[in-house]
Amino acid sequence: MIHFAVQNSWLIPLMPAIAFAIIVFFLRRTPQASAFFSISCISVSFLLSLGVVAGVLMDPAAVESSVTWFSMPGLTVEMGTLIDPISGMMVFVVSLIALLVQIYSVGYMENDPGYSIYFAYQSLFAMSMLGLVIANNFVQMFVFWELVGLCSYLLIGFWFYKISAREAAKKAFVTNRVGDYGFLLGILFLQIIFGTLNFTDLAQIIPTYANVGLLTVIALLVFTGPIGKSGQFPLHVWLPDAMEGPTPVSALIHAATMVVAGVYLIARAFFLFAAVPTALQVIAYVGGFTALFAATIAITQNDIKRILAYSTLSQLGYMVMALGVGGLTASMFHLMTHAFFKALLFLGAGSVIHALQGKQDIWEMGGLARKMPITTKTFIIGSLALAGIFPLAGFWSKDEILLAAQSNGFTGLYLIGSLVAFLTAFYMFRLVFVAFYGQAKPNNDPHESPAVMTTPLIILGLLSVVGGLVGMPWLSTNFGSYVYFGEAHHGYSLMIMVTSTVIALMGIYLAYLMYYKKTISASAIANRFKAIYTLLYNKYYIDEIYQWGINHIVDGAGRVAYWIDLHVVDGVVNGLAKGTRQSGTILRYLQTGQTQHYGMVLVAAVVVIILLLGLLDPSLGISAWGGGN
Amino acid sequence: MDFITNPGFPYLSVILLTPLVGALALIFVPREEVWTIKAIAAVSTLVSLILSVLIFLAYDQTIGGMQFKEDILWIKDLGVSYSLGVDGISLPLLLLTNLIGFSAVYASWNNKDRVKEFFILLLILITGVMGTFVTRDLFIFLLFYEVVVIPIYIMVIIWGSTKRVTKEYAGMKLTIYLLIGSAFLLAGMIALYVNAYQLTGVRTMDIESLMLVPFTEHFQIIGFLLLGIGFCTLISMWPFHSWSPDGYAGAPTAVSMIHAGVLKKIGGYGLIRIGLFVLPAGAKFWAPLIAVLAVGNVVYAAVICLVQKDLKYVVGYSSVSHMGYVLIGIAALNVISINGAIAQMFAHGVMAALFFAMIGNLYEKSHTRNIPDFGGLANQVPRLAVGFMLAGLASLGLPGLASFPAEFTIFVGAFGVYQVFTIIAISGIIFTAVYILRMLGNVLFGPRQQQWDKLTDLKGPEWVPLIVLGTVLVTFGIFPYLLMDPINTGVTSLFARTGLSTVIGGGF
Amino acid sequence: MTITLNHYLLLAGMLFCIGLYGALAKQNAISILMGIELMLNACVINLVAFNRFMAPNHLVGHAFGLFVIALAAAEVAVGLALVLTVYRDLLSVNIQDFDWLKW
Amino acid sequence: MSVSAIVFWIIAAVILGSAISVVTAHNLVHAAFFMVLTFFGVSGLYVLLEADFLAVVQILIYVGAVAVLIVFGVMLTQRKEMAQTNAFSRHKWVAAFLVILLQILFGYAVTHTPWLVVDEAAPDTTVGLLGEMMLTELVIPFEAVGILLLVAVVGAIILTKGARRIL
Repeated sequence: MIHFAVQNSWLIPLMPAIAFAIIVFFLRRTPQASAFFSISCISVSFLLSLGVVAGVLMDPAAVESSVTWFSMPGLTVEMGTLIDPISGMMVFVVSLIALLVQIYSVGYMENDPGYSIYFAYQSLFAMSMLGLVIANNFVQMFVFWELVGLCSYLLIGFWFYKISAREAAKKAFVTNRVGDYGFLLGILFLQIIFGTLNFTDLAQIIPTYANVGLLTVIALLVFTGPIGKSGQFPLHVWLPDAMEGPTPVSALIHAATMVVAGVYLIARAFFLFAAVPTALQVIAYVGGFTALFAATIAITQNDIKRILAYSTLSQLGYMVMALGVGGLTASMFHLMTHAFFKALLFLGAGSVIHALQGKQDIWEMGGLARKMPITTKTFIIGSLALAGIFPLAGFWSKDEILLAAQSNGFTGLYLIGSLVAFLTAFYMFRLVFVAFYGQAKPNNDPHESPAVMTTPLIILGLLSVVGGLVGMPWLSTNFGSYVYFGEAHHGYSLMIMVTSTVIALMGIYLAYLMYYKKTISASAIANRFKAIYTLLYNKYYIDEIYQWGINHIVDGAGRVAYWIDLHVVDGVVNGLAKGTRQSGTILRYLQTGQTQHYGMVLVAAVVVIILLLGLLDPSLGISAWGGGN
Repeated sequence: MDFITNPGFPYLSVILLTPLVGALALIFVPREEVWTIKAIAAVSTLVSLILSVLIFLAYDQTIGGMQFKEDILWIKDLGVSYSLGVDGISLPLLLLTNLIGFSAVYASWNNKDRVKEFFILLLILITGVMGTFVTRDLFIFLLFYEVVVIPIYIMVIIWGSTKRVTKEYAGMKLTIYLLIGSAFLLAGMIALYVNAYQLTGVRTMDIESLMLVPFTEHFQIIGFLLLGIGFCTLISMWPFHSWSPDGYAGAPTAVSMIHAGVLKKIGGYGLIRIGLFVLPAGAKFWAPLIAVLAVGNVVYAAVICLVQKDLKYVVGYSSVSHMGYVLIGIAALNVISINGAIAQMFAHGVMAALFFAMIGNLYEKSHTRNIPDFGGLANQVPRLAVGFMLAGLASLGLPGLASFPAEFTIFVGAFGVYQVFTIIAISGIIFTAVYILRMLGNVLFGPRQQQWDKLTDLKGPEWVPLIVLGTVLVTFGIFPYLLMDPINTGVTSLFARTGLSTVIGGGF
Repeated sequence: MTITLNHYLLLAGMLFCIGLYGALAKQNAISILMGIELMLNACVINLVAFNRFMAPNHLVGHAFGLFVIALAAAEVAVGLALVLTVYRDLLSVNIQDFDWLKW
Repeated sequence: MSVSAIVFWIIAAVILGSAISVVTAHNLVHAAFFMVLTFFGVSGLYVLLEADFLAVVQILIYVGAVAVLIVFGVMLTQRKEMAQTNAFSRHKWVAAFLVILLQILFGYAVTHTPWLVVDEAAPDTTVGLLGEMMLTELVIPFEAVGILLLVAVVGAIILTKGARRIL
């Protein structure tokens, strides 16, 4: 079974693909059947992925297989599978979360007219994401990379009759495309220079390649893909808007799996980045900046999903930063734990939104703790995990990141990371205190969600508690023994552990004072720092700047080009036509209507032709006419 | 597949002439028998389609080269013969023509105006386009090309639609552009013919024989210029592109489909088979210029798409933009890029035809193509929306649909030769995403609008274009080797014969 | 001095040129017709002379001479009819008044 | 100088003189008569060339039919003083230049071409031979000429009478 799963890992993405096809073609009118079928298929994938994980744990050596997708002299594009600890971990996380989210969706999407097609999209997404993580080469990665982007587009715009959803979906796709542009260029460079896009082959060749400058360019180009997909600054703008989609979608795609594809890509291609320290530094600072940037925005937002979205951005920044400072293990570890608790938080938020018939503003909530005990408990577990409180999952992984930053000499980033930890704890508990413990609103009638929704919450809650233990530094064989680049190393620093926990607790305490006890007035602080508050509340006006750029620069270029097309290019064409007509108007006066003029022209022409033929070219000349035969 | 490789049976002639026979049969059908007329048109295109699919499958890739050859000497003194044959380059385009021809018949199913004449002209048009792809003779090539132009003019003038420009203007522009192009072609071909005669003493119009003639470099440069202007006009290279959006906007659905889908590809096909392989030195001389203009095509047309309000103009300019990729692939002059260019022609043909079929269907029912008039159509016409989405996603090069492998191959091929141009050209994928998604979003998504509740969704025969073309897009997207392998056999063997270097020149 | 083919040909050429001059330089439509008759006669002289000097026993030249004469008769009939028709409308036979074919 | 040569020169003088007079005469009727004289001269030339049937036909058709038709034409169109009816148009000098140029070219061509002249006697009578030829070898042109004449007749009638009044 384990051997079978490892050898035939292509079946893992295939199952949801079958589900997608069957639902689209046969089960569109039977919602229950499509949900059942979709969940069955993803369950099979999950079981197979368990087999894969077991196989990897037994033998961490990479297992690769591939078929040719198309080929020609000088270019061979393959589709294949590469199973090693990193992809094994990803397969497990993705199929697990996908399974839980699909189960949750049965309850959440109840009575939605697009129920069947929702599950079709979910299956398509699962297929694409699983295909992405087991990819053994860049093209396959790119193919599924784009496909998850498509699924994201479709699912953000799932309620397409909402203008906001439509715009958000478009924004997500286009922003990602900008990143993909760079990614594609990077792939092309690799193909041209090395003639292969296979990860294993490239890992062999690249360290021996001498032109570091070019390699840096390539690495940065490839990095633009993750900037788009994982919402790093400056292409982060799509992720908060993506919350227009159904909440389970946000949990699955925009928190736990798709957005970490960028991080995963960097990890997968770490051999490329490891060869160019400059690129790694850029990555580290971009990640660190994004983490801080998003966290500062999160503290002023009021929409429950947007807070979580900015939190996701911030955590993604964390992971990217971890990669940048060389902590591949830390990054992947955080990726996994983050998937657990962020999915949990989103599903919890979904449960709240479901209970409140679509309200998302945290100030319209309040007093949910008594009405929705399971949701509240799991949500708090998730928040604590995110804040990094011992011994929950987030604590271990965040600690690893901070340790990596500090021990590799990035003190600045270490400080930023600590600050972000503080902010994270603060905004999460701001959310918790306001939404769950605040004044209950009279016109709300919340009630606990059905079991089909709470069960995934409980499972994820458990994972958020214990999921981090696999990475405990004191274990002799832990997460880092499998997932690493170069050499595995085990180390820990009690100082960092203690400080980060203290910082997180401070954040929670501050939130407690401001939003539970209300001993510190939040609005007073907001008024005191009006300018900063407005800036943060409006997300640094990045969206407005981009919108202005699109409206004026891009569309402006379009208008200019169209003007040129109509008046210059077509102007020349129509001008030629007009010129032809006008020259006709003038030249027609040569037609005098006088037969004798025509006759004289005719005779003159005869004379000229005789002269030309007979005198200028003697070989065709008059003398040759003779004889008759 | 043994039965089809029977060498005696003239498959290509049957494929080529079945629509023509259909057209002749239609002459004798009374004009009131609308159903019979449509049935005859559908059956004759279906026969061609089935046969061309069989040929596509039966083509022996291990042997490669021209297969299913037929030769009948026609004009002995000029060396013209009715010689047919397909290789890896023309095979996909033949299939494409028949796919689109068949779909076009169904896309015109609701046509009520002069049905008989319409289908007669349509069938002649399909024959003409097909003829250019299956012939091995330069003269016959030009003959079929000229056959194409006239039906198009008549169809645009009679069945076209007047929006920004009148249909008369559109038809005239289209026709005159095509004729100017063909005038250059004629000049170039005569030059080729005469020069080959002077060099070898044999009068021949056979393309493969002409490939072996040792033209001087000087002549090649001039000859390629003439042919290049002709073909590049046809493929709508900047600045010879302005016929394309106006023409498509004015033309009836079926003509737009065939025109954008296949006719344009005659330009690329000719550029490769005649321009590139007969006059390699000329191609090498002019390639950088083509590359520059191709980049212009891609970016310029894509940017223009952003501000278009008419659905057909968006797709019209978008096809100009996509042809830029084909051109840059051709200009890069290596096996990979040319494989990609041909695959892109195929993929774009299917996608553009699907787009026009869907737009035509929508226009027929709503009588407008103005994007701001629409909104939320996915509420009322979900099947039509699926068609739009499929075409749109193919247009922006989504993996899993046929255009991705093609574009990727072009990029790989071109990138080694023209780094900067290719980098600029690839930025087209961003603009494409913007305008396609903007269009799809504004038309299909958003709040339900009461005024469109009366629209009926695709049903009955209207399904056919979506099913046929959609299936092709998905099949060749998931299994690109089905398309890439035959193309590769054709291109590689031709490269081997002309002695062009097959490797991509590394700039590093 | 014997009369050779060249003499006939030169004579016919001169007659032709005189007729042509009449056709090109006269105002009156009828005199143009006369010029054309002279040109046709010159042609027939050529035909007959060639026949006489180059193939005396095969009378194709004569036969074509006859055809030309028949043609000339037809031409003059139709030509005069045209002139008369135009004359009825314009009350003129001045060829310079017949300019309906101008722009 | 043989007799035939003398006759040739005389006839040539008559033809050219009268032809020039056709063009230069001021009176259209005089021009028509000079044309008749030219036709007679040409007929004489045919006799010299031993084309007896053609000589007769020339007189019959040209003098008998064409010239008469033309005179009728003159009578039907010229109702005023006849003295200045045959004027030149404005561009007579251009025409003269062109015609002289053409004549020079003719002369050059004629004199510089080595004609393949055979020295054979002509048949005594040509009528029989011509008749046979017309009905065998040249039957199709012959019929065509017949049709042409018919068409010309119908055309002339329609032109002069007007189509509507006839049909």
